[in-house]
Amino acid sequence: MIHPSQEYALDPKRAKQVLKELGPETGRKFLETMYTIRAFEEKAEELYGLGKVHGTMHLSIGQEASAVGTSNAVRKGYDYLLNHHRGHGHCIAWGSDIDRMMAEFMGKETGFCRGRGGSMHIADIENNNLGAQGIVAGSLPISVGVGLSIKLRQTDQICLVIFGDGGSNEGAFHESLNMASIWKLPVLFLCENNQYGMSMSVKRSMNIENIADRGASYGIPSRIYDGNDVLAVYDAVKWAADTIRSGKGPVLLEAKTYRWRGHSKSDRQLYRTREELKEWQALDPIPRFAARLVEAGYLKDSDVETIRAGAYQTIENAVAYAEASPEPDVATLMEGIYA
Amino acid sequence: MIHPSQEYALDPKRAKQVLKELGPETGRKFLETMYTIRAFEEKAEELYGLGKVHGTMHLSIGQEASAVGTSNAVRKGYDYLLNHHRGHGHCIAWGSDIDRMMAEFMGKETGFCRGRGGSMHIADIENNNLGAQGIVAGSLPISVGVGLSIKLRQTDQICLVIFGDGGSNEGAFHESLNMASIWKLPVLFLCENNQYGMSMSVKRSMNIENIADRGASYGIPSRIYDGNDVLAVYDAVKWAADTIRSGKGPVLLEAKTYRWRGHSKSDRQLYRTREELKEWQALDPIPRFAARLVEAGYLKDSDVETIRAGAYQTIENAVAYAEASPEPDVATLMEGIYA
Amino acid sequence: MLEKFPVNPPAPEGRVITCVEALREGLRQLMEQDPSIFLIGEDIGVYGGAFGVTAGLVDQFGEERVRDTPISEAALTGACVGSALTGMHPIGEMQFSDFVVLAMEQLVMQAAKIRFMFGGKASVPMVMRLAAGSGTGAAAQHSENLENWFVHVPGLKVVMPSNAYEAKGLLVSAVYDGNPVMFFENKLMYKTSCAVPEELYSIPLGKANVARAGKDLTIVATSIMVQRSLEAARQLAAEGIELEVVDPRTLNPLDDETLVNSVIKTGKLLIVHEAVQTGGFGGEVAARIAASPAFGYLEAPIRRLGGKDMPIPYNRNLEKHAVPQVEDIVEEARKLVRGAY
Amino acid sequence: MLEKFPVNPPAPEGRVITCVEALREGLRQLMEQDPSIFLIGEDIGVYGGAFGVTAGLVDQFGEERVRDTPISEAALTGACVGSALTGMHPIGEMQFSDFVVLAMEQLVMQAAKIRFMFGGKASVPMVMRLAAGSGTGAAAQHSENLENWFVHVPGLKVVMPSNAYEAKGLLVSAVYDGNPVMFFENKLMYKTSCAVPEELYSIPLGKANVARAGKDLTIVATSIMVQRSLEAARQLAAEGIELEVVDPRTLNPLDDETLVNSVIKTGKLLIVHEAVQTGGFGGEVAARIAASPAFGYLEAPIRRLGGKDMPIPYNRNLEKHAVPQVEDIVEEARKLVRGAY
Ligand SMILES: Cc1ncc(C[n+]2csc(CCOP(=O)(O)OP(=O)(O)O)c2C)c(N)n1
Ligand SMILES: Cc1ncc(C[n+]2csc(CCOP(=O)(O)OP(=O)(O)O)c2C)c(N)n1
Ligand SMILES: [Mg+2]
Ligand SMILES: [Mg+2]
Repeated sequence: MIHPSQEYALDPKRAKQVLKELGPETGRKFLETMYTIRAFEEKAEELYGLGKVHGTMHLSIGQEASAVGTSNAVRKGYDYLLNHHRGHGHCIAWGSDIDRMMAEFMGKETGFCRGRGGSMHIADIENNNLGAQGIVAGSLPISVGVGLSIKLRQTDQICLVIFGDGGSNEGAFHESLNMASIWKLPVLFLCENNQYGMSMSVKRSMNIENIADRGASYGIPSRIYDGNDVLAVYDAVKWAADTIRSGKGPVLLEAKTYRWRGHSKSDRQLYRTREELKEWQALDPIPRFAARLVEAGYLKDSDVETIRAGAYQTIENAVAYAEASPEPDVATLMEGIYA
Repeated sequence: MIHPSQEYALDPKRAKQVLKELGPETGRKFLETMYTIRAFEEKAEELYGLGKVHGTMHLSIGQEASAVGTSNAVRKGYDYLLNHHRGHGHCIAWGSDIDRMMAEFMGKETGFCRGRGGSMHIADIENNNLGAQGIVAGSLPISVGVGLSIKLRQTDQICLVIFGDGGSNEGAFHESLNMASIWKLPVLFLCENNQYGMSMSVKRSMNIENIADRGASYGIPSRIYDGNDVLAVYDAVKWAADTIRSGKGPVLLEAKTYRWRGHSKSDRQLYRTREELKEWQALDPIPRFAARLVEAGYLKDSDVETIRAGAYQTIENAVAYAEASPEPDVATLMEGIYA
Repeated sequence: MLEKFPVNPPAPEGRVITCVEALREGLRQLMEQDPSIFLIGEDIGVYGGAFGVTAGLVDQFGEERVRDTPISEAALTGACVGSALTGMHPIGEMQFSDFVVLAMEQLVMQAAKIRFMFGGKASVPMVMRLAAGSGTGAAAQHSENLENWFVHVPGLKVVMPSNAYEAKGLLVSAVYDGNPVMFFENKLMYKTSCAVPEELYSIPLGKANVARAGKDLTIVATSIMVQRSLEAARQLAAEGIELEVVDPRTLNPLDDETLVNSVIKTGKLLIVHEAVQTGGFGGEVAARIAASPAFGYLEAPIRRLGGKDMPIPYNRNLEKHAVPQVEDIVEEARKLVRGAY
Repeated sequence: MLEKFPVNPPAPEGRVITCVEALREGLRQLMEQDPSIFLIGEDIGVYGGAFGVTAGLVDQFGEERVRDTPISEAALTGACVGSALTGMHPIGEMQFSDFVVLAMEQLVMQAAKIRFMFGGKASVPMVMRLAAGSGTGAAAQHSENLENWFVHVPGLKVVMPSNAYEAKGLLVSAVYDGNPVMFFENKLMYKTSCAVPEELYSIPLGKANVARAGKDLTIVATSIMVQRSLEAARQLAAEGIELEVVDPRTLNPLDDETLVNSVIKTGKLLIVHEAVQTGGFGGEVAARIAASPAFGYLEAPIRRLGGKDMPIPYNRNLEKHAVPQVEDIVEEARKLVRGAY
């Protein structure tokens, strides 16, 4: 079997071209953001282990390329983002303030949601980051509304909506793609196929190989790509965004990727093998991209280390900010329910 | 444009063969049942106009071939039927007692549901007719359960579930076909595409031409056929039932057909043209099949008239039975809620 | 925005229209003055809606603003949530309120919670209109009264107009409330008429209406049951019994004060609604009164007259017996006033 | 079938297990003795369920009878409805009760109504287990208590066990009740322990349990709030206040008699549940008592202590304040007994 990441690999020539278009500054920024996501997730895990945060959390370690390549191929802050439960990475890639993310994660008043939302619900409304989601596929119907609003307001925005392979089995997927298609709404349906919905593999949860192939049921064009290669991600999302902006209606994308950690902290991961995990870890998007940047002469090895260290420092700073932030006052308990 | 009924017409040779396999007795029975359905629906309309029944009703005039060809290609009474709101025809074709159907329609105690269900909920549980449905696509998830029960009980039954083109846009369609497929359940998903979901044409409600093509999203084999030709229906459903019984999992069928009446009585039918209706009326399944029977030498013209008249008499008898039946006693109002 | 419209204006004597007409007029006028308002639902365009509320509006506003959807209740509700979240004022239609079972996720997990989950920084100013109730022979899956489910969901508001005048004024308030509002319209009420002002006006949410003053018994009734209770009151007046009929209009937020004051005055309370009694809104009213200062004034047990605890049957006669009719209200009110309990 | 099992047997002193263990044991034993019973839900197989209830069962019974589903709550519920309708006894799991918003159509329009709509001729003997409640930091979309929605749906039964002993016995009754049963399991209760008989036994549906006898005040509490109320009772006993704690066990059908008799005895009633107060089950209890013979014995207003009218916040401290804690019950009970209202 060809590994999915290889099967849908970006053509090397095209990869070079994309990298060239991005240029050294943006390339460097991509790498930095991927490291920042990795650092955020690792810190999240640590804080959870220390009992400093509670609840649940869904780490995107291994999927950083998807977040970074995606957000940067649309107009962050102008376009809309509807995020899902495994959403820290997309939030960071969107450029939402990391201090306030960390504060939210730690349930602080200075967090994006004043500590009311937590890991699963981080939103940055001012920047059109319309929030993460605790309901699998819950943002798909909303994306129809956002797309419709764009159409009625006649702007050239698009709505990017993220969901998982598991989410593609919810009825909401079907209704939303159909509705977006008949009205030619500017919605980019982005499926991060990380091979599992909690414990259920894609192989067990559906009888076809690719989620992207479901686009055909709605007359929606689709594309599959190596979700562990930030250039492939960027290239596909750029194509999708351009297609959408040209008025052709929605696009369905499928990133083939993998999550390294358990679904959430309670996961004993009995449903997959160590070998499988290792295979995918060998495709770690961060060193892959770092190597490319070095190869292209955009960075030296030492730059990579500087960038990495900087990212981890950013997260330390965010933790310091969050730790120093006040808890919400119980007197404000019932604020923010109604307008 | 080729008319759908032509585009998916049964190959003439095959038609002859199917007719031969059926033989004169069964052929005659098919025609009789189609007339009975037509007569039932016309009477239903009349009774409604007279105020003898209330509520709503959904007439299947024009779609009789689909009901008759379908039920007779499975093992009625042994297999299961999950019916939908436009379900009188299927109920009759299944062989459920017409007197008790009519009594139900008129809200009488002798009706299948003791007058509690009415037109939209006629069921004949003893004969595995698990009832019609007021919720569009509401029986699709149930069909997964029936299929699963068959599988767990290890019988060779199948579950036939009927729904409309409109129903195929509900999320339940997606979830149910996917689930039935991954577990290879013996479910025959039968879509009667009569071109409209209430006022919305298939052309407006989806961006692809055939509902059957949606089977590909689930790895489910599908077939499209002329739903106004009882032989085409029978042939397709037989194929589907055989496929399912051979253990290959579910099949999706799409009957191209048309409803002659409005969606329900409140419908002013502003969404379609007289011409379109006339085109389809020219494809009336009943005379088409009668002509075939005559051509095959199975019947004489006069036989056709006798059969027709007999069918209308059956319905008169059913009305007489229903009229003579008692109303439910108010003292029994709250019976039958809990086991 | 609401400041623009007169509040509770008097209804002109002569201008009697049906509830369907009042709602249609309200929708039309709202859309004429605000391009951010649009309608979305199944068969609301050329079909005019299953109950005719939107008839003709597509001719005036076009298919973009009077938008037919496929049969996809979750996505059509999502279309409201997402557009409301990004600057529009959608008004959705649930063709029969029963079908809201397919839209619960979007209403309860999204519309209701988005503002709170996101720290009070987002709004979802949408209205969902739902055609509710029995009496049309449509049986168990087309006759539900599910308002109390939504009363139980913080973040949503729940409105139930009781006649044409109320319907138009409450609709205007709902659209500009800034929150997701569930707007339950009774199907039998649609054809009832009363005097309705021609211009746009508002009836504030969260304010109950004393539809009839009386001294012997407070009836708290919702939707079509307000009309039935008023009829019962007319009949009982002939016996010298004076009922006070209070229409909460908004079930959540509920105007406790008006209800409590009425019970303090009359000393007796009967709650009437069409929804199944058990687990229904009547329980909320009873509980609030039983915990309030009115408790000490109660001269009799609090009684509820709700729908029977059963699905709605098809048969016409059974169907009538499944929900409160005028004669049931008369009987129950008479008993309560005469001290039978 | 239920005749086979002892009813309310005494719990052996030494055999203390958690609620998760009791449920798992009950499921295992039920499946061992009846091949028509099977389990279905998301991640209930090798994962063992989000809260570990089904851990290990797939090893014993295989993937056919401990069936993982894709993330498709409507279809998984339909899988229960359809199989129950045709001879099986499915036990579904809603991983978090919140997700039931996606299964309302199958539960409310199908499972609950099929028997009635079809003239009493069909049965849907299914159980849906739902993991409910807050306190785990999972925020607004993973902490709901929606039981009163289902109390409001004739045709469904609603069960809420309050500890491990109750959970096992009620589960057995639910499986063989012959009707669709909503079985709400509190997530914080999962880890609590008590003595549980090893063999299968049943606790009848529709019978309340006086969990503690007392004379000063009746507390009607559900689920985890029974445990909290008992703790409150222990604390108040030190002040000479004797609370009676009544656990309805089954919310619908409700054992009015036990509740009414308790209130007649104590003259005071406090209702405690975790669900949002407005529109919640407490209203039903209050209304039934206020309409019952106990009304005349009430010495104080009926009080409810429900969850605050808000979505559940993420922050640990805010979360705690959103629902009743032991100290809230103590304070409210004390006030009621001391005549503060
Ligand atoms: C409606 C709903 N069902 C189930 C869950 C529980 N749950 C949370 S995430 C998850 C798996 C989602 O899988 P996928 O969509 O592939 O996203 P991934 O976690 O792999 O990123 C499940 C089952 C949920 N949150 N919402
Ligand atoms: C969930 C749901 N939504 C809407 C309706 C109202 N309704 C009843 S039948 C119907 C059209 C169904 O169209 P289709 O599935 O094509 O069946 P047809 O009526 O054409 O036979 C609609 C919208 C309903 N009964 N249930
Ligand atoms: Mg996944
Ligand atoms: Mg149709």
